[in-house]
Amino acid sequence: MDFEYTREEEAFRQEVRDFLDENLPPREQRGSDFMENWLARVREKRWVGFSWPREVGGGGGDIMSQVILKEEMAARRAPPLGTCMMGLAWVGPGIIQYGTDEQKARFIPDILDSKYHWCTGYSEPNVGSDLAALQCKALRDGDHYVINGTKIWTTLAPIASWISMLVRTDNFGSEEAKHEGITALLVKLDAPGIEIRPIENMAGQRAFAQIFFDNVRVPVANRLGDEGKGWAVTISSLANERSSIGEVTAMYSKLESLKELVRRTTRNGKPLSDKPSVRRELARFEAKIEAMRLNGLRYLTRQIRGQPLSSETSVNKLHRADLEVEMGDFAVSILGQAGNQTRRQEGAVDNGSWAADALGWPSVVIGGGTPNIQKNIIAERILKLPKD
Amino acid sequence: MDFEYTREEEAFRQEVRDFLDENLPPREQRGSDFMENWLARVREKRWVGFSWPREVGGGGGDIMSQVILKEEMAARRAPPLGTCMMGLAWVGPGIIQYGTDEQKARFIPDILDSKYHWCTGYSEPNVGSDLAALQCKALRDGDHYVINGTKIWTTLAPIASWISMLVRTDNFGSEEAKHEGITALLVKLDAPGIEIRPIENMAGQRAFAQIFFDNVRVPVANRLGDEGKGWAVTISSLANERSSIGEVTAMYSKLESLKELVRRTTRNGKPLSDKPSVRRELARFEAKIEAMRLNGLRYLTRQIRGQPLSSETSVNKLHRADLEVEMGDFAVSILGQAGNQTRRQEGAVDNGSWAADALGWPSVVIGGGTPNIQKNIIAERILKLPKD
Amino acid sequence: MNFGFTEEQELLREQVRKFLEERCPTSTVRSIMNSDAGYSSEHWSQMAALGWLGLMIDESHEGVGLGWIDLIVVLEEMGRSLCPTPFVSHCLTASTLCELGNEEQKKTCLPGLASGDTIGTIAVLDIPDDPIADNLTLQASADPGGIILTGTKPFVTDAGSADLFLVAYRHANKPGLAIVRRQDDGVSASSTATMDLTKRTGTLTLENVKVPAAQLIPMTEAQLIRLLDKGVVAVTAEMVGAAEAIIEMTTSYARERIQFGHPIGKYQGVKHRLAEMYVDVESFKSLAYFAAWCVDEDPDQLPRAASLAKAYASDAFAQMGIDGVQLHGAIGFTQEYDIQLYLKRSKWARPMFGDADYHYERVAALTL
Amino acid sequence: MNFGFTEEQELLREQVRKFLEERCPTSTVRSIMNSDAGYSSEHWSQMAALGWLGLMIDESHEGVGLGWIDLIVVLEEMGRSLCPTPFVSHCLTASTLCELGNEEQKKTCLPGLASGDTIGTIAVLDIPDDPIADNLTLQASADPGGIILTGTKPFVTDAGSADLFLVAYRHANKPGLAIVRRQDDGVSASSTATMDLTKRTGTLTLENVKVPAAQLIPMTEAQLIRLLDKGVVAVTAEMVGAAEAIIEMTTSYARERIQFGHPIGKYQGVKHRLAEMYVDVESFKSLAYFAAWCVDEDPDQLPRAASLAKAYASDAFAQMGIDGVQLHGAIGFTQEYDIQLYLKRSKWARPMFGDADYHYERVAALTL
Repeated sequence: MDFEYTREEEAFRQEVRDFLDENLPPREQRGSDFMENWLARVREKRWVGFSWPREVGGGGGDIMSQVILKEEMAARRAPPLGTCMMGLAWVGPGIIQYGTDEQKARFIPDILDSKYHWCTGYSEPNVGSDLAALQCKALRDGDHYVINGTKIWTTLAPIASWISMLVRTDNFGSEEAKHEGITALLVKLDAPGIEIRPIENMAGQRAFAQIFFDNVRVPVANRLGDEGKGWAVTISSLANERSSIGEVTAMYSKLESLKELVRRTTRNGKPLSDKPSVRRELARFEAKIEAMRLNGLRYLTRQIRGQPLSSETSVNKLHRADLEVEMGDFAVSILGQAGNQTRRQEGAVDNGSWAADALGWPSVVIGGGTPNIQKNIIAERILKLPKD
Repeated sequence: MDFEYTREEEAFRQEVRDFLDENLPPREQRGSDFMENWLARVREKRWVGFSWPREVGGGGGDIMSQVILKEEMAARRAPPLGTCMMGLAWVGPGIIQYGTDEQKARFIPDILDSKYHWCTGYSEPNVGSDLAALQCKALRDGDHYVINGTKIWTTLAPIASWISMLVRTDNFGSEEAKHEGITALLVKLDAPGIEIRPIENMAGQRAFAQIFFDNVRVPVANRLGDEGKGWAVTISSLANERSSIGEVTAMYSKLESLKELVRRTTRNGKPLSDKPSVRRELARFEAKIEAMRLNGLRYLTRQIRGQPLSSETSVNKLHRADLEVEMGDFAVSILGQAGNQTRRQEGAVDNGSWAADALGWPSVVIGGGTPNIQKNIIAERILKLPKD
Repeated sequence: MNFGFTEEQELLREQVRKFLEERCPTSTVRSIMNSDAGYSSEHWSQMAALGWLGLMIDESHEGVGLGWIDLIVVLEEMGRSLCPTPFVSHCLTASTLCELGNEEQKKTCLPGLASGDTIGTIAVLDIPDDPIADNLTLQASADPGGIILTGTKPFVTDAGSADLFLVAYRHANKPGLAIVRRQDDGVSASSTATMDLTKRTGTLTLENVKVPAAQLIPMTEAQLIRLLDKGVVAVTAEMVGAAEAIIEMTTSYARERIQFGHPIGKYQGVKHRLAEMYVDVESFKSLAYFAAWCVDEDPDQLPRAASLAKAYASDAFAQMGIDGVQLHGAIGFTQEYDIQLYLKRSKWARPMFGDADYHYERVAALTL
Repeated sequence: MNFGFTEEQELLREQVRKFLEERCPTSTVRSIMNSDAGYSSEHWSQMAALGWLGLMIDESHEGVGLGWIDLIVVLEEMGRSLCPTPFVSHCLTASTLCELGNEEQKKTCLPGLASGDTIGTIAVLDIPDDPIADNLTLQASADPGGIILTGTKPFVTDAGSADLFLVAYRHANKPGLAIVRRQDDGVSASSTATMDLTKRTGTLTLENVKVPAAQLIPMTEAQLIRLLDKGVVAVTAEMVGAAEAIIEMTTSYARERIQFGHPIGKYQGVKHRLAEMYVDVESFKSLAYFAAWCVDEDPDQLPRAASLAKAYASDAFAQMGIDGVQLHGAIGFTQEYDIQLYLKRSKWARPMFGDADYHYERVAALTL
């Protein structure tokens, strides 16, 4: 057991730090061209798609260096390494693993260069946790598929140019063989027959959309992987999730802001930071976040050693979901009426940012597979308990 | 809405109080014949079997007077009104509702006179929450049933003379018709073929037993209700539970002892009663107990008005289960190592009584139908959610 | 002993529920909550016509002369429907005037409140949120024939719509209430929505406001606390109704939403949480009813009873708000679905007139 | 960065597990825990022979010279099996002597500890239970060539079986440790079982015990706290193993126990609780491993790391003890079934070297 880093790893960490010293000025000093330059510089370093193979344009980096890169970026609250978020997180890895050479050549460079946005289409109105029950269908017509149906909860859809989506090309209406007959397609969002309808969430943001497909024609060349084998593509992209290092740093930084808040806030004349229940709750958050950090490192060690993981990542997902809800609610629970006021409302604390946090958790908590599903995964796959 | 009592009710309350003043000396002044006299006096008053019809020897009392009687008895920590606990709580009401005139004449007076103990035989080794899956069988042989099988978790079995038990007389091995074919029998425990093996619980007490039946012959005259209709007998005896008034008084008295404990106990030089988390937890117990009291009164009002209850009693059962576990654990959780020491162990607090409490909850919590079962009952019967 | 409602009270409940179902369905709630006024003057007149605005006011002052148990029947239904209205503020004002005002003050103020021509609210604490006497700090200065008030009261509910304010102050070491009207010189008040858009709050600013002695209501500290405890009871009664709505909406969703081939209400992960919610609502409902009964019938027991109810409700309802949304999955947190409105109500209600921490501590102080 | 065990450590774990499975199955645990001695001297010699008793002792003093990460591998397995043994007390004694003793003291004491001829324990706090310096109050009086100790140390683990006690005292405003032997004049100690019959505790009574200077170990307050933090880590490591045993036993019961036609493990009410237990144990295991690593490799981080681990474990393991029994239904709370032994262990472990309240508060003091 060893929490030290090798000399090479430390050197890489220093390289990242030096880079950030040079290229990441304080927020108020950033000019209008900052973001463009930033993206160009990190692209030059091959830090975009850091773990992707060098032959497709990635960095070919190993897991440990990736952890270091994420840690340092998160610690300095650096902007993302590319703006094509879904492309970098989900679509790119899928194309690299299952795509044809043409698809790789066509899509990967654009993702790395932040050319345009991608979104992903899994959920449907009657299909939530039970992803394989999807009904959006695509029928073959010569060298095209014709899509009819709808996708919902599609993040970024209002600004994306492409969608990587799952459709049903076979086994319509079969409950038993529902995992078969699913196909993954890459679809340009300006195709005729597509309508995108934004969905407003309870915090008033429009980050999601429902997309309607009415006889949308997609070339067979845009199929990702084999026909009917789209479930494997999805599974592999879900399994693509690595340890939650960046997340942990973000949670620590959220915890720091809570600590800062309770230090400067008084109630009945005393700082909230002196209140025993406040102190205990913050310490409990710290224990959970530190557990996430260490769980992540323990599982990472297993991966580096080539020992297969089962579904251990669900452990940190459950912590994350709890913490999102609890930390999101914590500030407003101790700030009284003022804490509940949102932006531009009378008496709001910190311009309503805590109140906004208290309404922001569901996209994380529900989006990543509900806690109940995560518990089923642990119970069934790790503890070998019977299925529901 | 009115929490006052009628003049008649207040007069009855006064009658009980006067009786207690006269007949319930302080514990240290009670002589060896106290209990015998006590039982005789309350029997004279017809307070044993208070709500049972007068023609079988009961008191014919109404619900409200029964509540008052229970409240006053519990408030003064009076001894029970009869020592035949299971007879008064379960067996007697069953015999009154389903028994023949001969059975009533034979058993009810003895129950009221605390002549001997009864126990009840429902659970079996492979039959816990799913009571109707019982397998202990009784085959008809002329004017006898012949019982083979076993009953477990039978409270008081080691000292009881009779058992009221469920056996299967039909539908052996049928999952679907399992509620049919169950028969209730009244069995004398000295019958040949009966073996009683006490079970020690984790607190070291032997209040339970497993009973083995090997070709035990029981006269058909001892059957309670019709053959194959024993499930109805059970259901009605379970439904016979009234509001939890006596229980609530007992919980309040337990809460009082906890308050007294934290007032006289210091930790790092300060009374535990000054510690905010201790104060909050005790107040939370108080809220739950008071909620139980008021829920009980609300449901009681409905009963008095003749409005049918669904399974609302499960609400208080769940509170009770939580409180038993939480209050049982609370003292030892704040007393440190000393609190964990049981009787005759080094440094025990209050001769280990808190430690004993911390091990005593399961019989209440599990015995009354596990919390998971109670939640199913509420979800399915009241909220009309689908069955598992 | 009788812990149930009378036939009249059940009829009142039916009347209120019917009114709100017909006149204030969620579509109406949404359009009112997004309006500037934050309440519907049409509803207000209708409520006046039905006698609800004068519910607490005795008949000699043109009211209906009912009590707190009747009031909470109305409040429970209001909570269920989320109807945006200054009703709670108004009733607290009326109830306080009835109890503490002199005959002249009653004659002047109550008929207007009963008819709804005047909307009333209370402005008590200068330091939010704990409902303790120390948090009333506004010092009045002496003036010939009365007092002068200068200061700001934060978080005055419905400050924007109210015409009449009962403003708490201290003078000569004693607390009192001043009857102040919106049009009085030096008075200004406006309110914004809260996170829960169906509820409004604002600041009441008083600049050299002269209040003649005839408009002053002397008050003991105990009466001040009693006034705040009435607020506790009113808010908790609304929480009961809103919490029941969460169970109803989520239960019906759980019966219909199919996942993995079954309604999600079949899975214990969902059904047990709903059962726990039921246990909690049944319980803080009983506590709230009893506290309401204490207001009129057993004032000595009110502090403990009110605190037990609000403490239990604050924690339980806040968790229900969150879980109600979560059990709905993604649809639950869309603006167009109603369950999230109840989440916001649960956040709003939690600190009102004291949160669970405050009220549990108060119970401990009273009983430990 | 490498957060895993070495091959040697995995082999050690296998060796310990195999030993305990073979030599200390539950039937043996039960017979030892009901014996007067409370441990098996046969086990003790075997453990000595396997080198476990000298694990922390360097080779120059006839030990094996391993570190805390190796130790917690053994402790985790001990926790899993509930093996009744003074092993933890013994290791804390050895580790402290190695770190703080002078060469002469090491020469005198360590070989006996490594061979198991001497059983060691520590007697630190005079006021249980919070592991803070203020709770060491025993004042030594001066004596030519040493000190005199008079007093009683409560809750000294394994006081009945120990031969050598490291007794904490204060003298001239400074804390120190005295090496005291059972046979020394004025020393008496005995122990009884605790609620967890596999663990023993007792009072060490010192009456005019003369301790020569050569037997005294000077200590700073920081070293005192570090000694207690080692206790925290050791107890938490045992909790990890015991908690995993609860999951294993309950999971296997849930797979086999049929109710309503299905294994109870099919119902989310059961399976989700088990999944939550898994999440908790994975988490306090990671925290405990890291704290153990800090003992040897990053002492500055030890206080926070140890407190996070013990705080998380105390709450989570206590709840698991209760739920493990509850999920077993009636059979779970019979004396003959093993799950209740783990409930008792969870009660025992909770306050040892500080409970969750203490450790969370300490984290707050360190980080807020």
